[in-house]
Amino acid sequence: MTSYAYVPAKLVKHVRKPNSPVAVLVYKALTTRFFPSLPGHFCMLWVPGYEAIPLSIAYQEGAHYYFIVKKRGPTTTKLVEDPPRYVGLIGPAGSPIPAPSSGGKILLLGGGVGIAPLIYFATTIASYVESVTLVYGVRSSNELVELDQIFNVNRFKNVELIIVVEEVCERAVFKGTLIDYITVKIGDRLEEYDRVYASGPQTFLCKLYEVFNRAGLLDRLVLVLETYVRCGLGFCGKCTIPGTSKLLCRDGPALSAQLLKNWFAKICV
Amino acid sequence: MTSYAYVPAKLVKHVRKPNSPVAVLVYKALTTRFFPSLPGHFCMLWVPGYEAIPLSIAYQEGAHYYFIVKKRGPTTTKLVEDPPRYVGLIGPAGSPIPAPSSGGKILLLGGGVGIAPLIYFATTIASYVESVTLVYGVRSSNELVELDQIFNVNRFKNVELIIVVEEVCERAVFKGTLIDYITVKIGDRLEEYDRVYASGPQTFLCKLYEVFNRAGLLDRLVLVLETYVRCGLGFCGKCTIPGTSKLLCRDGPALSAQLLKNWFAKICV
Amino acid sequence: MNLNIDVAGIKLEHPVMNASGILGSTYNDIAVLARAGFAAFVTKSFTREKREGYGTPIAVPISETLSLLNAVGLENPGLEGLAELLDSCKIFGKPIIVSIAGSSPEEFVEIAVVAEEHGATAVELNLSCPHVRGRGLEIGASPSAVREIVGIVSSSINIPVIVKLGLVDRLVEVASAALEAGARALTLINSVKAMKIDIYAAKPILGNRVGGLSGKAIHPIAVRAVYEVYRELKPDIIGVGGVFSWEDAIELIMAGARAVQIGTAIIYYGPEIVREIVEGMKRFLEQQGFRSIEEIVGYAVS
Amino acid sequence: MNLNIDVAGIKLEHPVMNASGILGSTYNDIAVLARAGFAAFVTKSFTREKREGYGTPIAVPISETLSLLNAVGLENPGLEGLAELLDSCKIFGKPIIVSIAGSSPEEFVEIAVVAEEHGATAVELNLSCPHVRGRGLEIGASPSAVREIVGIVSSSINIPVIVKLGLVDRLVEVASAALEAGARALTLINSVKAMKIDIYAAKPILGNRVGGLSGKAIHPIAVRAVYEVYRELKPDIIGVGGVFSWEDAIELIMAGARAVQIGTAIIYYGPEIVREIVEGMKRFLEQQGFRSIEEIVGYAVS
Ligand SMILES: Cc1cc2nc3c(=O)[nH]c(=O)nc-3n(C[C@H](O)[C@H](O)[C@H](O)COP(=O)(O)OP(=O)(O)OC[C@H]3O[C@@H](n4cnc5c(N)ncnc54)[C@H](O)[C@@H]3O)c2cc1C
Ligand SMILES: Cc1cc2nc3c(=O)[nH]c(=O)nc-3n(C[C@H](O)[C@H](O)[C@H](O)COP(=O)(O)OP(=O)(O)OC[C@H]3O[C@@H](n4cnc5c(N)ncnc54)[C@H](O)[C@@H]3O)c2cc1C
Ligand SMILES: Cc1cc2nc3c(=O)[nH]c(=O)nc-3n(C[C@H](O)[C@H](O)[C@H](O)COP(=O)(O)O)c2cc1C
Ligand SMILES: Cc1cc2nc3c(=O)[nH]c(=O)nc-3n(C[C@H](O)[C@H](O)[C@H](O)COP(=O)(O)O)c2cc1C
Ligand code: FES
Ligand code: FES
Repeated sequence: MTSYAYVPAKLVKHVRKPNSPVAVLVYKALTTRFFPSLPGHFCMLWVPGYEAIPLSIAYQEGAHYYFIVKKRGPTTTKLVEDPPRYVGLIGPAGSPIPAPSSGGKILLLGGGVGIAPLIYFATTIASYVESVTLVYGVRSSNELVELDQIFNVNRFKNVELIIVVEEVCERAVFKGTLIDYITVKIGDRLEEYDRVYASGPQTFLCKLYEVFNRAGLLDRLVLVLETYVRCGLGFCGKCTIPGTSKLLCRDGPALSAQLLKNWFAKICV
Repeated sequence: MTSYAYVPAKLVKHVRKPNSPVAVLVYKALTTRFFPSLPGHFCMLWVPGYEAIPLSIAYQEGAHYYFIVKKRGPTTTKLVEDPPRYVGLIGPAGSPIPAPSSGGKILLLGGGVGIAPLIYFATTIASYVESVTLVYGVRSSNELVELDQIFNVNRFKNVELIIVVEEVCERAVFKGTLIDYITVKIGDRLEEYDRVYASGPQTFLCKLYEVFNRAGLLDRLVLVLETYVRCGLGFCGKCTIPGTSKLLCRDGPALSAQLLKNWFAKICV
Repeated sequence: MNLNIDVAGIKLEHPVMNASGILGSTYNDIAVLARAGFAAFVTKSFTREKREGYGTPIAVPISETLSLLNAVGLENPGLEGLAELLDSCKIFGKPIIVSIAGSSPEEFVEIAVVAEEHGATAVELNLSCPHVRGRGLEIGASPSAVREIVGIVSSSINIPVIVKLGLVDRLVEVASAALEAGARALTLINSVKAMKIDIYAAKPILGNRVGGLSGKAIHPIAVRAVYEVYRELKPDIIGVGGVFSWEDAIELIMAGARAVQIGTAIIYYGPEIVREIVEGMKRFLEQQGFRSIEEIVGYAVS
Repeated sequence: MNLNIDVAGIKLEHPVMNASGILGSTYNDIAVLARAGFAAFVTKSFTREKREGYGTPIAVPISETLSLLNAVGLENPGLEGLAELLDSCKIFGKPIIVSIAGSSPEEFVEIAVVAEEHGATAVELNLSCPHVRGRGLEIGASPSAVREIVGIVSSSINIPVIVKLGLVDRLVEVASAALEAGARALTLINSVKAMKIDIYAAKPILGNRVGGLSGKAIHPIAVRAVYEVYRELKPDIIGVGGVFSWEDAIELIMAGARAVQIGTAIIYYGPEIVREIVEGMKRFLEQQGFRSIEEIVGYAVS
């Protein structure tokens, strides 16, 4: 049983590298009736004077909601460059990412701001799984969010953060795309991971589906999808996940790849 | 912070001696959102087709509300003679009877259906006070409610039930009025009681006030009053306790006798 | 015990349908409703032309009262989309009611005709949208405007015409005009014009500023509207407004409704809530010794 | 930081008064309000003759939405009682506003004159009672009826005339008529016509069956009414409807109200709630860098 709420919130942190298209924002609820979230939940973040847009909750600590935003159009540009002192949060939207039922080795693959829900997810499952490998891929170094510093992901001994950048970058462990990383660095060892979760650009998710399909491992893969989201509350029907009868804002954004056969056929091929 | 509710309820028990003007009714809430009560709380009991009247909650056990009703006019007559299968309860009205802060010997004096709140009160304080003497006075034996059987007040070792009836009656320990009982049986030993609570007809409460005033013991006495109650929710102003600025349905019905000097002057003299 | 009932001549396996605007825009929406077990489907309100709707947010939850404020702006795919939707939804084999929000009698007729051609079971004329100028409440407040539109639509199609009204001063009069002009049933009520302001941003939150209040908050208002219209006119009524539980549904039916629609409860509890409501109603009827829904229609009205 | 504000020319130490019908019938009621710290007192609506009101229950809590349904029936002690009440309440030294519910222009005038003679600070004409025939909403729905009553009362007394309106189709028009006829301020809004049925008893619960819905449920409706009237006419407004917290009060003020009244919150939380609301407003203004209530009146209106 969801219990949606509207939460007025105040900017308490804004982290952005010079000229970066990406920023981390922390907003604090201004009411004690703020909503709790689980990893995978997103919210409609209303920028007064602009619109309300879907943003993954990258972390929540009490009344503090963390977001990672990338410039795309007017609302995200405003958020990245000059985040408003006050916003409104409508949520929690969507369903939690299905957690691994038992221990095991978990691989998380986040491309760009797609990393957001996986950060929250990593910190939540770390306590009971064997290991979490969090691979974070970006195009260029100025898009890189310092996950260690901001989200303190290194506080967990069993969480390994691997940074993958397409351009040359000293912070990176690997130069290339996430798919390159999987091909080169993991290769046949995909099977070693009990569950794999991926979030990022659609082309990346499509390729990953192919890789897992070929390897016969679709049952281990969960994809965090994006669709156009309008109401975020499950009534407008805009966010239907192609090839399925699921609403992203209610049943998603994370779905098992096994359910995405028709999605793959419609979207990726 | 009160949280009023409307609770539809169903008759589950109706105890009445042949031709008795008094009946015990037990109604069970038909919703899980029923309100909790404390001794002293009353509710507006709505009899469909009749009116809503104030009735003390004589006991509450989960969803079960106990009432003791005496015939007076149309609504109480209906309740005593042919209680409706379904009623509505609006409450909790009023404030709890102020409980004795520590142990000690407690005397409860209930006249007629005025006994109702004291039953609930006795069963609540029994666990932490030294002793409870519950004196229950009625005019004639057919008005007598079997407190032992229905409310199981004898389950507490430190609660003594004393029945006082004006007419001859084999169940009675004493023949006379409650005031007679106090004069004859307690007399100078009033002081032995750390707190005294009384509920019943106004003339009885007036006399008791006089007795305690004369004895210089007003600070030990709490009276459970009655006024005309219309809304039961603290907005209509009908239930002002004469000589005070209290609303019975919010601040009452139990008040320390010390606050009732003007009430006494206005009502009793 | 079954919960069969008919309203406006439409046979329903039980009295619960979705309210217009909640999951009635796409084939997938209807599929979701069908899977959940609704007895009939009501589409989002259609206009002749495709409409984009208002800027976001289009809805703001008001959780303290289990309510919602919305201003979607009658977003819909227009006539073409309607035909497609109806064609594709035939496979569900259940009644489908097309909601129409025209701005002129002609537009209402045009859409109603397409609805009928493509197999709609009935049309519901939305004469009560609280936040789209010229398509809603102004029309529904005027007995003569209602008479005109309902009259012309009723004489243009053979499927039942249902008229959806909102909170207006002369509700009984308007209802009476609709019935005289040929409405087979009334849907009561639409959301109520309202607003929420964020005091920190110092702005109305909805993209459209003003919207419609729905959910638990308006339930007692809906009960009153149904009761009053039923008492005076005894028409077929579909009750809507704040139905969150089977008790709420029974309350509307005892006030005079033959069927109910649920909107905001779908948002808060998910479409599956319909089962709980239907099961609860069934249990209640059995326990109280009633033999059908029919028996309790208007049961509390005197 | 003080919260001084004036409305209809009445100086208030802070913007919070009680709503008519909540503790405004007796000297003791006013004493309770004074002790709690209200800035001004509004009486129960008075009629010329004493009225007994409806049978009980006269109010039913709807706890799920922090709301209340009431039908008191304009119970009041009539003109004589009014004079006595006003005389005795002078000692509180605060503005006292007499609410009037007449059934004819003459009755309104007669009561207003007595109110003025006995020292009332202002009168509030209740043109919006949702459940007493001939004394309320029918009047308040008609611009011409409003113009007539407000005009004659305004020309008969010198103290300010405030007009209390409810949810009506042509709210802005009616508001405009009231102001043109001499109203110094508008109180928006009254409770909304509604009903609750007990499904086991199969009967409406209120003695009068139909009543007025107040409390949290109607707050977004009140905000919208205030916003709309303020945007069009910029009059002095007293906002009322579902104020339970300082946030709710600020919301109505940002929508255009200069003062607020609280009714149902007094019932749920006790009269002491006024302090919390006033303290919260003060804190908010300070934290946000405002220097007075005045600065935020209509701040969210554009
Ligand atoms: C579940 C979900 C979670 C998301 N999480 C994040 C996140 O954590 N960080 C982040 O930076 N972005 C996230 N996004 C994407 C983000 O919502 C869009 O970038 C944003 O809506 C663009 O708005 P705009 O006004 O800046 O650009 P616009 O000019 O409105 O649009 C630019 C492009 O963004 C996409 N877009 C626009 N509106 C939406 C919408 N309502 N829903 C989905 N896509 C849209 C379209 O592809 C469009 O062409 C998420 C999207 C979804 C659906
Ligand atoms: C706080 C409180 C608790 C009460 N608890 C009990 C109880 O546990 N058991 C019980 O039998 N009675 C109780 N009463 C009294 C009971 O409310 C009245 O007997 C009842 O209202 C009479 O209603 P009627 O329709 O039968 O009679 P009516 O014909 O309406 O009245 C008969 C007499 O009862 C009194 N009365 C009537 N209405 C009210 C009212 N609304 N409030 C107070 N007195 C009224 C008047 O003196 C009246 O003359 C209580 C009253 C109060 C105020
Ligand atoms: C998000 C949303 C969109 C709506 N869109 C429409 C619509 O297009 N046409 C219509 O007649 N009613 C519309 N309504 C009103 C509902 O059909 C219904 O009358 C109202 O919400 C009250 O029911 P509820 O309290 O169960 O939600 C909409 C309501 C909501 C919440
Ligand atoms: C019990 C009760 C009695 C009322 N009586 C009156 C009245 O006599 N005159 C009037 O103008 N409004 C009356 N009202 C309406 C209130 O003044 C107010 O407009 C309404 O309750 C909305 O405010 P709230 O939500 O804060 O209660 C009454 C409201 C309640 C709850
Ligand atoms: S965005 Fe998912 S249903 Fe509206
Ligand atoms: S009965 Fe106590 S205030 Fe109405």
